[in-house]
Amino acid sequence: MDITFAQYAWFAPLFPLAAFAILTAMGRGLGRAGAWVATAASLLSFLLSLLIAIERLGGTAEDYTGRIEWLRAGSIMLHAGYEVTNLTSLMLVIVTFVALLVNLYSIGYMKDDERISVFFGYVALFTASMLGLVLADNLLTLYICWELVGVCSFLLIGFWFRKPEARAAAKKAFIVTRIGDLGLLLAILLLYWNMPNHALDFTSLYNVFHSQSDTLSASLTTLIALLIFLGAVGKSGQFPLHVWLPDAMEGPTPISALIHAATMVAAGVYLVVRTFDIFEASQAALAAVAIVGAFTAIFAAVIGLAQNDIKRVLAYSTVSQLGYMMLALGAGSTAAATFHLFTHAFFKALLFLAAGSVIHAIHTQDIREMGGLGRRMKITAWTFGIGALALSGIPPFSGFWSKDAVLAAALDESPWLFAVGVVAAFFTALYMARLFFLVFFGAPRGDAKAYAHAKKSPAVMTVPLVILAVLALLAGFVETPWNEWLGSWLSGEEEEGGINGLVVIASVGASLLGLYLGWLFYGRRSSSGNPAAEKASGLRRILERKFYVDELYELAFVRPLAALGRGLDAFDRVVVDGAVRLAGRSVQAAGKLNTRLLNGQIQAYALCALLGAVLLILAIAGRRFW
Amino acid sequence: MLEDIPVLSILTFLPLLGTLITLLLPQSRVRFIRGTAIAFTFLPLLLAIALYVSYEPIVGGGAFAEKLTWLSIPLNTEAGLADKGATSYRLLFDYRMGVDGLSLPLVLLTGAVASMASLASVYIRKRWKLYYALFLLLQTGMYGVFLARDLTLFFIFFELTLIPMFFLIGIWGYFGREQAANRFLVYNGLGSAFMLLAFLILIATAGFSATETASGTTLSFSGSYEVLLANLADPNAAVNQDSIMYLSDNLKWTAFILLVIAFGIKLPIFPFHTWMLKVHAEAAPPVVMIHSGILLKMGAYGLLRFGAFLLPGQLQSWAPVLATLGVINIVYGAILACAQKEFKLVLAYSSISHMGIVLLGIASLNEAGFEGAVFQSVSHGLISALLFLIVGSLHERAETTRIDELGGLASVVPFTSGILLTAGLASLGLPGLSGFVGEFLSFLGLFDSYPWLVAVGVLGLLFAAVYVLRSVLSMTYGPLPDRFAAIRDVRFVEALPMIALTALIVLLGVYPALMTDMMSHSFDGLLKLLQSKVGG
Amino acid sequence: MQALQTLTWNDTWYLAPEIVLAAFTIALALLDLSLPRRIDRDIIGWGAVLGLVTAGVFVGWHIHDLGAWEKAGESPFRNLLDGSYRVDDFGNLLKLVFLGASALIVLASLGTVKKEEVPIKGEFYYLVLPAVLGAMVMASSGDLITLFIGMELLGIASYILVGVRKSSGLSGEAAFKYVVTGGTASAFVLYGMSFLYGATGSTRLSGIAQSIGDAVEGSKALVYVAFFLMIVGFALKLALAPFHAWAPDVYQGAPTPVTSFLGVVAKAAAFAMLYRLFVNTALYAYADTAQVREDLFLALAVLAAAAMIVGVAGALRQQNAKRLLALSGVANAGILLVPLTLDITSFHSSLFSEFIYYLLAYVFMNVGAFAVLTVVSRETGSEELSGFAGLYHRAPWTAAAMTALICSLAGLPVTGGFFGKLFILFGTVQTKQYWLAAILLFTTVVSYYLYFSFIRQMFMRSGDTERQTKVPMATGLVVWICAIASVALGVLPKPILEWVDGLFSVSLDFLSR
Amino acid sequence: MTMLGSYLTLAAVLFCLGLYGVLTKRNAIIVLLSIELMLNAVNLNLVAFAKYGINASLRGQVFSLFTMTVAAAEAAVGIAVLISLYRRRATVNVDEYDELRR
Repeated sequence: MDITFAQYAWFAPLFPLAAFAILTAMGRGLGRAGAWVATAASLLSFLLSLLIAIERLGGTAEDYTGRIEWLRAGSIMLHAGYEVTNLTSLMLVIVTFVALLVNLYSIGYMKDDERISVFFGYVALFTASMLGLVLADNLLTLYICWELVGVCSFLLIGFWFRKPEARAAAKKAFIVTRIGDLGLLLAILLLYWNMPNHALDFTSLYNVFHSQSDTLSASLTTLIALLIFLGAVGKSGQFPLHVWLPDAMEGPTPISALIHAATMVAAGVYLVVRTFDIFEASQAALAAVAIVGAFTAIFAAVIGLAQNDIKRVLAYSTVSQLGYMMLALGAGSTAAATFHLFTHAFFKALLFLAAGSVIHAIHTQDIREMGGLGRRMKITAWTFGIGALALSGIPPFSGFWSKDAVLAAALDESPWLFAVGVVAAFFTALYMARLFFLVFFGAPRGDAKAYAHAKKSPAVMTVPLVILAVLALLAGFVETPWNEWLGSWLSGEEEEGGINGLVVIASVGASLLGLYLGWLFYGRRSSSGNPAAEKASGLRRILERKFYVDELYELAFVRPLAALGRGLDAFDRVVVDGAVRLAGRSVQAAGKLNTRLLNGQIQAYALCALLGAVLLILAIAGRRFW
Repeated sequence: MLEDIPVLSILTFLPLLGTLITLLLPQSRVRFIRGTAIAFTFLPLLLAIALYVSYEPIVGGGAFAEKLTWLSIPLNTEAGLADKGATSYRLLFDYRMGVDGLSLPLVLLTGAVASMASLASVYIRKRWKLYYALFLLLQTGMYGVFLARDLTLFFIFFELTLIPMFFLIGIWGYFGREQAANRFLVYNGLGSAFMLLAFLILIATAGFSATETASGTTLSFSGSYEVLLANLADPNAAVNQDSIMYLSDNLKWTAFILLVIAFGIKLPIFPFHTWMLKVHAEAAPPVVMIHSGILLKMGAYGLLRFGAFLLPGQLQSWAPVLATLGVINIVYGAILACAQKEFKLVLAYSSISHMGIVLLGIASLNEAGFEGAVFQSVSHGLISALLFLIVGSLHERAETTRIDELGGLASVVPFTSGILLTAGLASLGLPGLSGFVGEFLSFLGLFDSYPWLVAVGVLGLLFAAVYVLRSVLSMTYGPLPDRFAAIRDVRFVEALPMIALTALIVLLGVYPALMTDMMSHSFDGLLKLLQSKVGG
Repeated sequence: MQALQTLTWNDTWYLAPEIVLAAFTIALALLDLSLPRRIDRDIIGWGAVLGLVTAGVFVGWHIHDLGAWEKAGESPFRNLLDGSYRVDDFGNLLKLVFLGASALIVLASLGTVKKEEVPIKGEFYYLVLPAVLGAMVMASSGDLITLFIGMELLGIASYILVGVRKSSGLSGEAAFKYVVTGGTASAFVLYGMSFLYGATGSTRLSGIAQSIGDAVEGSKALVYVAFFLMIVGFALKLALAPFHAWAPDVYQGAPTPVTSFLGVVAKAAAFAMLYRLFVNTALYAYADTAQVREDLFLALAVLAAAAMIVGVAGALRQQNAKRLLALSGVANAGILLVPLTLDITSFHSSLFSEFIYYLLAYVFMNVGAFAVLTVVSRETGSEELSGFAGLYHRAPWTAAAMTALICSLAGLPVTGGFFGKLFILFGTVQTKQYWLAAILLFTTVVSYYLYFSFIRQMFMRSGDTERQTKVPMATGLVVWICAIASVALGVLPKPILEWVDGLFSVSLDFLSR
Repeated sequence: MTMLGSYLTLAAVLFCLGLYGVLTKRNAIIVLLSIELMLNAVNLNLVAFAKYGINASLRGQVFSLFTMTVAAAEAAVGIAVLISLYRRRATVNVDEYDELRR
């Protein structure tokens, strides 16, 4: 099949970039028209992505690579390039699709904000960078876009800059993810000097690592893999760098949907998938990925149980689901991870947008102040419910299929990982049930006036919800145990299907149990709040404080660093600058001494001169004997 | 066309002409004076751009070279040389100018930053005539430093930057300006003393050459960079022979360490950095733009041009030391920047941190590192110029730049805040902006030989994120104190340089080949020397 | 025994500059006495300038003649009185410096010396002439006796000049201190000379040169004693540290033009004598004297270093501009001494070029700075540094000129001070005296701070008054001559050095035959 | 001890006495006289060398004549300066001549 669209893939990021440029240049003058510019750009990108994906659906298209020389320093050549493979085309579609929907949604959601054009500019820049990240054909280009998406995330988290919380969250997001970024940077440096021909592109990585040739020693490979994984940990909010992601919910909700649920946070997973050849060459690295993923999955799910902010619950859910993806990767299944990424993008975006719809209606994020909204906002409630079911892994919603794939992969690797996954699934269902029932069922608990004013969201917001709900329902069918289309399309190999009864029963059972318990606690007697939690208040406090991870970091890193800063500052002032001043003063003091000697007494002068002469002669003469 | 005229000299001395014209204008015609000054600042920039366009990177560099015998000082031959047939014995200080891939980026940087600073000089509120005269004089010095190809000429230009700078700091600065000016003078004077001693040692040994002509032997000491380079590389030259001109290893080391200290003060290398804190904090914004944007780079340039090219063996042995110093600079500066409450001091320490990266690049001894060092110099020049431009703008409006006093400025000065954020992001090495490229190349270069140092140095990037965000966000984000509610955003004259500098930063970040292509082949000779040292 | 050579009529031609000065002195003295009181004594000052210029013309003529003779193959110097007095390029060049500097000083003082301060203005003007005459004799002597006479002529005339402000107690005190120091210094020099005579049996420099080798062999101690005593004497005269303490007092007490004269001409003359004594006695010529030479020159180098350090350090806290310049003079004397202490090797024998170039630069910067100081102190009535405050506003052009002079003093490019120092530094590096180079450089750096205190005052402080400072024409002229010359020397040192190199010859002018 | 040695010793003693006087005496006139003493030591030296030196000649004696003359002139100027100063300060105590300082 001819390649027609793939070679123009680089236009995909260019559209939103142009939109960003226009929005930035025109500034606020553009007003709400800017929103449409950005939306149009994302539509164009989506269409192009769709064409590229369709072109590749046949499965026969060659991978297409295009690159330019980005920088040359003598013998060192660094390229910027893009590559179109099945995986990238899939990611292109996901990203552009969610971006398009979020753009649409935001037109409604942000319409009253005076900085709406700035918002859309940022979103456009984000879309561009994310597409660049997806398309990148080498690690350096990927890294550049990787950082850019981080910055956009930072900008959007801090979009409501007047709020001190938003400021703190933005800062935290940037700095914490940067820790991971530096790992990735070091990995790139290591690869650069150790790869043959200093190649950084994925094709060469595949060739070197896949062939099991001993170009790089085992320990080096492990080190590189772990450093790359560090990058992924930071971006994808894995333990122990997960702390930024829940705080990032200070940003506008569409952003949470786009960046902190569907696309950017998944970039970590995508990175590991793209460099999976390196991981496969190192068992230790894979094990680390699996363990971190599994731990994060259950850890975040547990925390999610006790959060009262609707978006924070979803954020912890995201962390937990990303942990699932990592778990799948650690278990060696890129297909399961990608699949879960794919479905998660839809249902989590859906959940966030629906939550946004709620927040938009009653202007609070605290679920304790909600309740009974199902009656006022039918579409929102229904779509949210679909998303929740998908997330909980109830068949036939998409989440079921992908979670199933992940758990199956985990079972292949180790029963322990599987067990952790199942328990996490239970908690997932539990907190989603809690969330759903507390928000949409029961009697309104919060401000009655706000409840009365709560109205249906406009069509521009609900249409995306519906579209996403449909996808959340259906997207799972691209890869079922009977038809492993996605996996084979991605890997280019036919994969053997097969259903594992244990996995299905365990996961569905756990999820149903979770939902039931959730209904038991929150659905049936919703008016009285959350009685179950009251019983275990000690545990609850720990959960509400998120296992005191933030406090621990404050104690372990932030304060010592601040103390070190103050200490060094004092050192700089007292010792370094002090030495300078001392030198200056001593010269001045010498001058003063000299001045003091000039007391006006001519005879003292003469005596001084005579002493000098004697000393001089002694020195010159003494030199001969010395 | 450019080859036919002494373009480098015109470039260098145009601002001087501007100085003279400015001095002749009546004091009261402020607008006229300002216009003249700005014109004479932009003209060299245009020339520099023309130079860039027509510059062809060739092996060896030295394009557009100009050479005039300036001083040919006769030395007495009676104590024996006359008997040995020397017909002429001279000390030559030539007027030599040249440009290569190492100096051209810095010349362009000078043009860009100086032009923007000239526009930013709207912040100057008194004694315009003297200000602009000195400002232009300073430019001549800076261009000269980057273009001179004779050690003495270089030194003269180097010192020529000192005097106007002393005035500019001392007259138009803030409260502690005089102390800052004194510090500047004594510290930099000290640096130039070290440098001159090293230069003289080199001239008196490696600068010696004897040429046989029909009329007899001509002996000469020359400060010419090319002559020194050729002599040092030539095993048969007197400097490498057992003669009175022999440059022993001890002497080489002396010269090298002197140069490191001399340029280290300028750069500045820890612990010689305290002087520049004062300058950053006390001088007027356009002056700091020049200072932080260009003058610090003279240290990097000198270290490369003279430390590396003339004494590669020493550089090679000392690479670990330099790399360690660089890492210390990076981390030390970054941590201290995190602890500051005054934004200007944050920027000052951040400069220290960034200049550490330049050191890393130099210590890496490969092309990536060298180009990274130059790139980082240029990029930091642009970024810090931009940041200080913003500092000036904010200081004019809010009358403070303390980060614990400011807050929420993005509501009242959104444009400035946006630029500030961009500059901050560039400063913390965000890809897509110029700061990243220099850092990446330097780290890349050094990683080959000292991966562990890079691993530590990378921490600096993390701290960079901390201090940039901490200061920028607490100034622009958050609630707005009432007393700043009436502040208005920038005027056009301020916005123009801000936009221009931002555009340059983005341009270099997106397509660094614009600059790296210029530098190709400039380091070939040095690399060859370094390699031969490894082989032999 | 050779026949006694007496003065001939022929010799008067060679002595023309000296005779002119003597004649002008007498004539002006008589004129001063005969003129009625009401007539301004500036006319005597103009007369003095005329005398100095006339003498200078004759010196120039001699230089030209000597050059012509050299071309013609004759010896390019003349010995008068059997070598007691030499007319050679060394002497002539220095004489030009003396005369030029004195002319500038007198010119600068015209119109700035207040009648209330110096009631005997005429005397002040015509006493400069014998002082210069003494300096010229020192530069031209070929004999210890004439050297001594010249030294005393200069000394005695300047004692009076220092005390010429009769009404001021300070002036008298300065004069007394100068007399005591000068007398003691003379005694030391003379005592040393007597031993030198004793060791070699000759007072003629050429004679000493011939027999110094034997003398060292015979009684090394005597030679050592002789030279060290002379070194002490000269160190006192030159105010090298730690023999410098008198200088600030005397400089402060003396009228500013006289201070300028002491700082420039008297110092240069002492240097001339040092060169004559240390180089002409041919310590270089013999292997036997190598050790003596090494020791002596090391002693001088140490003195030079000490002078540079102490001069600069001492001036740091100085608030009085004159004392500051006096201490700067101490440091500069150290610098001027450096070339003399350097080895003469086959690759380095340009010590005289180095010396005279820096001397020239020093003359201009010092005379110029003192001229500005005269203007300022006349305006503000104070010789403190703070008198310079706000000078930029009161007299921008003078402030600009002063800046150039300060740059030259500080050794910043592109000025004569810079190039002179550079040239000297190159000499030290060539002879591998790195420690001396380092001290020179670092004291220079510290001196930036020192000299820039003038600039701080002029540009960064505001003065008590905004009134425009009136600069007398003659003084302004001198200031500008000095400033322009200071810059010109830095930009184009070549012509002068070419000229000096063409004229001067180590073997013919330095080493007596 | 040879004659020369004796004379030189005597001169040295004289010189040191003079120097001592210059350094310690409070009376300005005595200080000036002490300088004369030092110059006289020189004269003694010169004459001794002229008579007993290695290359005995008249030169030393001629030199000493000049020295004496000049010393006289110097002393005269010195005293004149001192008198002028005395008129202002009404003291000849050297210690009190310290208005010029610092």
